[in-house]
Amino acid sequence: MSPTIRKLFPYMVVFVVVGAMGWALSFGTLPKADFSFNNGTEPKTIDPAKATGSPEGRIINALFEGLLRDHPLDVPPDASGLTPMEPRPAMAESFTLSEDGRTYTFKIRPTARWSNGEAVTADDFVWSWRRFLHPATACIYAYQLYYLTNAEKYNTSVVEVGDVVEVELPDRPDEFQPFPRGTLLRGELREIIKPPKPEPIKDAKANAKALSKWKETWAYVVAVNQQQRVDEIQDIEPTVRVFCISPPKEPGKLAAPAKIEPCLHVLIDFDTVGVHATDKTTLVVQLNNRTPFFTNLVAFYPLHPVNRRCVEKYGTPNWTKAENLVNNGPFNMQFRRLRDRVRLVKNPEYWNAENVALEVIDALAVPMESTSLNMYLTGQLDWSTTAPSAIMPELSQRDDFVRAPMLTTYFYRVNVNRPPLDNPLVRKALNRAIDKSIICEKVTKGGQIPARSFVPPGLAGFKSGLAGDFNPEEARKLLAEAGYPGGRGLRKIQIVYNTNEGHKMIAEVIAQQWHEHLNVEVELRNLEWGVFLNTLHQVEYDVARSAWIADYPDPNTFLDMFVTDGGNNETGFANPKYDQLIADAASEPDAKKRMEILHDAEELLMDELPIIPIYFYVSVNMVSPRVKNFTANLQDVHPLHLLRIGKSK
Amino acid sequence: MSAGTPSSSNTDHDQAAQQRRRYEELLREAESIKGVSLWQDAWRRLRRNRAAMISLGFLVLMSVSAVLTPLAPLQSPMASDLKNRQLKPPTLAAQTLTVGEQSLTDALQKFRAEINALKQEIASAEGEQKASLIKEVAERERRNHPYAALWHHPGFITSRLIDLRMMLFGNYSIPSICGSDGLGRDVLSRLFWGARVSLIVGIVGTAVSLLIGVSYGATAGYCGGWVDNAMMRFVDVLYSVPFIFVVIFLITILSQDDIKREYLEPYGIDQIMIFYVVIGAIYWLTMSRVVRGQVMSLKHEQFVDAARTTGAGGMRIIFRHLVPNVMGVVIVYLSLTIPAVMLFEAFLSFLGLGVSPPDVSWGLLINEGVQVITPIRTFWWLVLFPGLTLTLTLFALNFLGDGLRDALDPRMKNR
Amino acid sequence: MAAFLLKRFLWMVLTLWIVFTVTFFLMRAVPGGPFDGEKQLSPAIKRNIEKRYHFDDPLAVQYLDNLRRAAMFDFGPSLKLEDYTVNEVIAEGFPISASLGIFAMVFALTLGTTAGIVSAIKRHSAYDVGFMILATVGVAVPNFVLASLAVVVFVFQVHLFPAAGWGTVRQLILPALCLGAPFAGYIARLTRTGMLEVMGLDYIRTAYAKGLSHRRVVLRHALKGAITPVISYLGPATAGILTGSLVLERIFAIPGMGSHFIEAATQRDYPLAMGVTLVYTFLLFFMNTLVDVSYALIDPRIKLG
Amino acid sequence: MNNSAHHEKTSSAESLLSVKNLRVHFPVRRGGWLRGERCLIRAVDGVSFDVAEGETLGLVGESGCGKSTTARAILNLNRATAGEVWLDVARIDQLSPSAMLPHRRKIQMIFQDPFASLNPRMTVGRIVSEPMDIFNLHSRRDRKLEAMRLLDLVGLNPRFLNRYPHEFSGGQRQRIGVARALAVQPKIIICDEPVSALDVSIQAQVINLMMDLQQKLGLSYVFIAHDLAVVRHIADRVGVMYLGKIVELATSDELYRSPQHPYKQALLSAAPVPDPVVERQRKRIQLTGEVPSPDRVYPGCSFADRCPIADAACREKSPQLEGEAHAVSCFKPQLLAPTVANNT
Repeated sequence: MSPTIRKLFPYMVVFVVVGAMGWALSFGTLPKADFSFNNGTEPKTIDPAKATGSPEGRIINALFEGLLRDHPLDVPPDASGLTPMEPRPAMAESFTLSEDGRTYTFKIRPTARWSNGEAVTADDFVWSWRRFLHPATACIYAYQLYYLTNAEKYNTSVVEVGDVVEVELPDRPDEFQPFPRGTLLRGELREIIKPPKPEPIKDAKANAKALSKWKETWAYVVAVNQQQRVDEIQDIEPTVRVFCISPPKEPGKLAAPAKIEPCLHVLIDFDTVGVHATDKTTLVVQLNNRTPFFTNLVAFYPLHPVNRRCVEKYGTPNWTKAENLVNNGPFNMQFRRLRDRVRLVKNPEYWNAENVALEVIDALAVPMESTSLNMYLTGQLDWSTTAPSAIMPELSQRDDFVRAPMLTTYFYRVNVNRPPLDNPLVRKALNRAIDKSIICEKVTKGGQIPARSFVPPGLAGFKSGLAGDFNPEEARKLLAEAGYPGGRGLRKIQIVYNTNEGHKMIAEVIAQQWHEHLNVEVELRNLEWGVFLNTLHQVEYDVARSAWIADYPDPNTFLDMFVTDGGNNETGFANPKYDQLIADAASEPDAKKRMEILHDAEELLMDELPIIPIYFYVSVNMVSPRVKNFTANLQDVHPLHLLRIGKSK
Repeated sequence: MSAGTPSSSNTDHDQAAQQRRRYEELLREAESIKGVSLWQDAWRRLRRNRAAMISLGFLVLMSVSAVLTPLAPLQSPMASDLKNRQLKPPTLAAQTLTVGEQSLTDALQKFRAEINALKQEIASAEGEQKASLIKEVAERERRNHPYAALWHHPGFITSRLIDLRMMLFGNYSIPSICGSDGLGRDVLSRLFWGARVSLIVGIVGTAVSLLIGVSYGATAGYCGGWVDNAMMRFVDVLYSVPFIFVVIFLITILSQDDIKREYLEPYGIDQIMIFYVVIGAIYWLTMSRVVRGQVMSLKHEQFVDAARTTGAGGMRIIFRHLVPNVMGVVIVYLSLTIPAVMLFEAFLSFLGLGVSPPDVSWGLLINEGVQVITPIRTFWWLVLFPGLTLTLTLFALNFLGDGLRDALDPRMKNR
Repeated sequence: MAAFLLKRFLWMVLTLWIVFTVTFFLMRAVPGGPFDGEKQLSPAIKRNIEKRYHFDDPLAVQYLDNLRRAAMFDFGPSLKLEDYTVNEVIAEGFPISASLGIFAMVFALTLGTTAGIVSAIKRHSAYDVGFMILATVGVAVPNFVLASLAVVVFVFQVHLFPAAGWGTVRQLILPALCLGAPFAGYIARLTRTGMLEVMGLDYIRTAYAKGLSHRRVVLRHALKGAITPVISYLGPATAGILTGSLVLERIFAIPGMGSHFIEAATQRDYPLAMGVTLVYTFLLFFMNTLVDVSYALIDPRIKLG
Repeated sequence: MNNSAHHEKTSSAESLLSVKNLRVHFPVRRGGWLRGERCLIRAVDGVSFDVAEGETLGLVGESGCGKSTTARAILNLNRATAGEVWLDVARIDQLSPSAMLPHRRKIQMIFQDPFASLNPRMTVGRIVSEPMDIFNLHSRRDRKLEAMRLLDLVGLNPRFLNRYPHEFSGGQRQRIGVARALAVQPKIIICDEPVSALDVSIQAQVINLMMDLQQKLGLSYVFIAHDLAVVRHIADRVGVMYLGKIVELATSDELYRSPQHPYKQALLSAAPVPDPVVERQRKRIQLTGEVPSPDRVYPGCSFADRCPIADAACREKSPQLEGEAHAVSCFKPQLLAPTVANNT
């Protein structure tokens, strides 16, 4: 090696180091925001259709706006510090509901604008909801719109002979982007030609996969009479054409009346789904049944509209980049730094911009509770959405500590297929041997409420069915009745939970209580998150820790989980009577009666106890005194555009 | 040898026998002349290093007390008292062992009386009833034993140690001089019981890594050429493959019910043992590199050639000649691996891949402690005591490692 | 040199490929998947999602497909940070981790070598004992304990630094110190041992005999010989400092890449986990090569081969 | 073995070890960073000799001339590139380690460095008895006795069976090395500069020990050294090596009395003579130039560059080792002979 390089070597090292320092410091020099808050974690996405969590919700609610928006009532908070929320007109200036409760007609606000200045129209909603429901968008929350007629069929690609269907040809401008779509053909489905069904496979997962592959080889015979490319709809002479998603290699194999053409999707025609724009400002929504909580759903962020031109121009996920984004909410996104912050600035095009007080907002992603608290205490944050539970008692003495009940339940799932837990008496005994109040008082310490029911309190008009309360004497009796006097003969029971200090402590306390009161041997098993979910979904546990957050403020969001083979049942619980009650409630037009049926359902659930409720969550917020208009509510939703900064005391 | 020598012509044979006797006598003498091996030499040097000896003493003391923990008059490491003793700072207030409302001795007495009564029944009972009674006694011994409320599945030996402790100290237990934790459990006792887990993790994990790393590294280094290249590339690959997946994969595979039933349980291998082995299986990489480097420089030594000329095979050369000669470096490296393994255990437990409560380890205790460091209020005893024990142990291991290196490195001899 | 680098490069490509393969199949063999959540998805919706990310293809097809794209440095979209591609995630996080790492390393090197040299020269003095105890503390105290305590002391007791965040010098110092502490301790000990060994050698005696000043002998001659073990330690350590910063990144809310190493794995974000794994592999290789080249630069006797 | 047809003995009936045209080449990379070229180091380049039962063959030459490599190749520690090695009636080069094993009972080696050739972590007893372990000689207990006998035989106190090598002096250690070589009762021992690392006084003791042992046990030796006097003392015949080749091979007396190859002559003339008068008077043959690198291929005599009497012919053609009793590879043997002969 030449001596020159050797001599230069130290200088090169110095150069690299100086360069790195320069780079590290180039991040500074940000002007301070008016208001900073900790959003918990990095939002997974700001695409309203695809988001599912509350950190995402806070950002999306600031950037976008739906037809309605949750707004606190102008009443003083109740005894528990809650201010009720109601969905109020937002993008829609008004709406009407038909007599049968199945048709909503929304009138779009004429002043509603996208951030690029264009008007928000009813078509924007139709298109957004269509994208939301389209299988290729693959939205987790798609079921939120299953209340619309034919929406579920559209989302799950179910078509029947006789349906009007839309067929998308594989000529998308960008084959990796579902929007803009390829040429759409419309017509009546005449026949479905199915190749022989594959032999059933033992493994359920593999079997489902084989079936879905098989479904892709179906050939659809369609009498096509309409064609659409971009926005022009043309009526054409009806012709019979045959489409298949993955056409067979040898075309002769299927006896088709015409040449088999490849296609991307065969879906029920979106025109049959219950959402239509009758004119630029009128949106008509058709529901399957009366759905009392539908206005809450409309205010929920998955149904917020997205800008079609923006999405189609930049594609997913690039349209969500700050420089491309077109939105319609009170704020615009100035920039976004991964795991650091999302900076929001006031949107001058927002219809209600004069009532938005904050100009610049920083939403930080600080995952650690203690770090968040530290930043709050040193003034780097004005609002911390969490606090460490160890010092809750100290924190709750402070004025800036805001806490309120939430529609969330912490509970233990019990695998009802595994003896001895298949015996309801055992489950009851286990429930009655847990001193839930001491868990709330001494472990969670944040003012959580001991739970005797699954549905949290606070839902207007609903009275919970209750499970037995803490009573060791009774618990022992129940266990003896079940055939295990003094716990004898009972095998070891395992509690699984995912990694979290809180879950661990609760499990330890419950394990000790069960041992102390019932002489039950308990084994705790801490599982890594992915493994835990797998265990839960496969129902391969004895007792598993869980929590459920309400999707909408109605008991149904809790209770319909436990219908037989329900997706989130995961306990093996199956009770025809219970299924019947849930079905009855869904079709019951009278609100009061419906609540009574749901009460009966919960009563039954609390008698069978496939789950043991432990406590109801509270939301915990640390809010700087200089922040005004911060109201506590059941949903833990705090619209940023309502907040203002006042003089601190 | 004054015995009459048979006057035979076979003098050769005779001479040989005589010689043999002479050597046998010499051999007895030779047994008494023990050479000073390099190990003994090193030990002599190590003994002169005060810091290393103090460290060694500390570690031995720590290990002994971990082993004998059940014997110590400590409080229960798992019985929590949320109502009265949650997050209490260190105190000298006396504490006794209780089960529910009773003291442990009373509970034990009562329990034994019950069992004895049952046993008498057994004596008088017959047939089916007798069988069921025997079963009942066995189950009560396991389930209703007062120890079960205070200690997590004490095994036979642990139970006997606790018996001994009860005889020695009765219900007395050391006050909570290290405070109590979030569930009202005695921190001191948890530290002692945690030492058992942490030290076993350190030792078993390191031993596994030693076993794999040394054989692998020595083989690669000795074979050289493409074998070495391939083996070392494999290590490179393992360095990079995310260990989380490896850990989860190994743990899941080994905890599958059928595998557990067939291969593990018959040999008494339980969850935590799997965990130890998995840690070792992750930590052998650097060890194998260190050993390989040493072996590469040693394998051209003449004594290896000498072994080859006498016909020693690869295995013999690796394990009889090379490995003993790299052990010096390996031992020094071990003193660095043990702390790393202990910290790794803490990290895995933090991720939920480690020990499950009520088993406890120092790593878990420190994690609990760190979570309550806040500017509003700090439960300092939850950080200080676990942190101090872990740090002191690592400290001792480091000093011992330094001392060992000096002692084992012949070049340091003259300085 | 070119031949050496080329050979190294080919090895790296091979290693990357094997790491890719092992990681790919290992990830999928582990229970749990990216679309599992506390709320179970309906089978139809789950199928939509799996189709969107081509998870319904046979594993071999997915493997070849991913391999083909990875070969063109395209790791695809992140499954959990849906607005980002893996490349973007790495591009945003890596420079931050890298500069934090370099800061920590510079700190560790400066402090470590200085302490090591001083201890070696003044052997058995109070300095020596003090520095070595400090170094041992640096190695022995887990850095997350150190960080938590440092925050309480330097943020709340003495108002020296902000609590967390990234972007200014003041925000950088505390995390860099905590991150570098164990490395500093280790380097100090390595330097000390190396120096002690070198100081007894003939060429140092010759240098003194030539009449060179003490300072010149130590810095010019002895250090050069003693630094080799430090350099061989630096390679893997620098690669490791990026992944080892996970806990510190969380405590100090630093948007670096360290967290992804664990989070991508625990959330089963396969593409992201693959991306960071390959980046790490590359770094490790790069660093080791750099170390070998540095050897040759520092010590003319060493030939690259 | 497929070459069993060639199993007939091809050299003189009494030869125990027969080396034919042995070559050991090492491939190396040489040259700059960018254009490294592969080339061969011809460490041993066509060496042939025979050793008869009970005979000692000396091999002398400068360091780097390939003596040790020859020894290692004979014992299969390095692979021979070409050539044959016959031991008794079997060809032993190219054998796999396991196939070689039985032959190792007949041929053993003593190493140069008594400090490096004994495993420092083993007791003397184990070092000496290890070969017996490998060949499963004697019973387990008898191995110890046998080890003691061997220690006795080489003049060490057998009581020190459990001591470690570092507790012994250099000469004692070399005796341990000899004992180890004897453990399997070999017929021939290759001695690779066994005394060069020892003090002169100790050298004589060890040499005498080896000669005693040869007498007692009827051993053959291949004795490698760079010290001419030592070789002359112990060897029956002596081969002179230069650059991987034997350039002269004759009985010890013959060779020292009338060396024929200019190299050997130069070597002998370089050795000091004890008589100061003679020493002052005698003329020396000065060799000029460096030892050429063994990676080059020379068309002519490899010694030509340094040879005081070389001419153009020497540089064109390579001489062969010729002659029965006194073989020499030189076109002009004995030209310088008188100068040296006068001195002896």
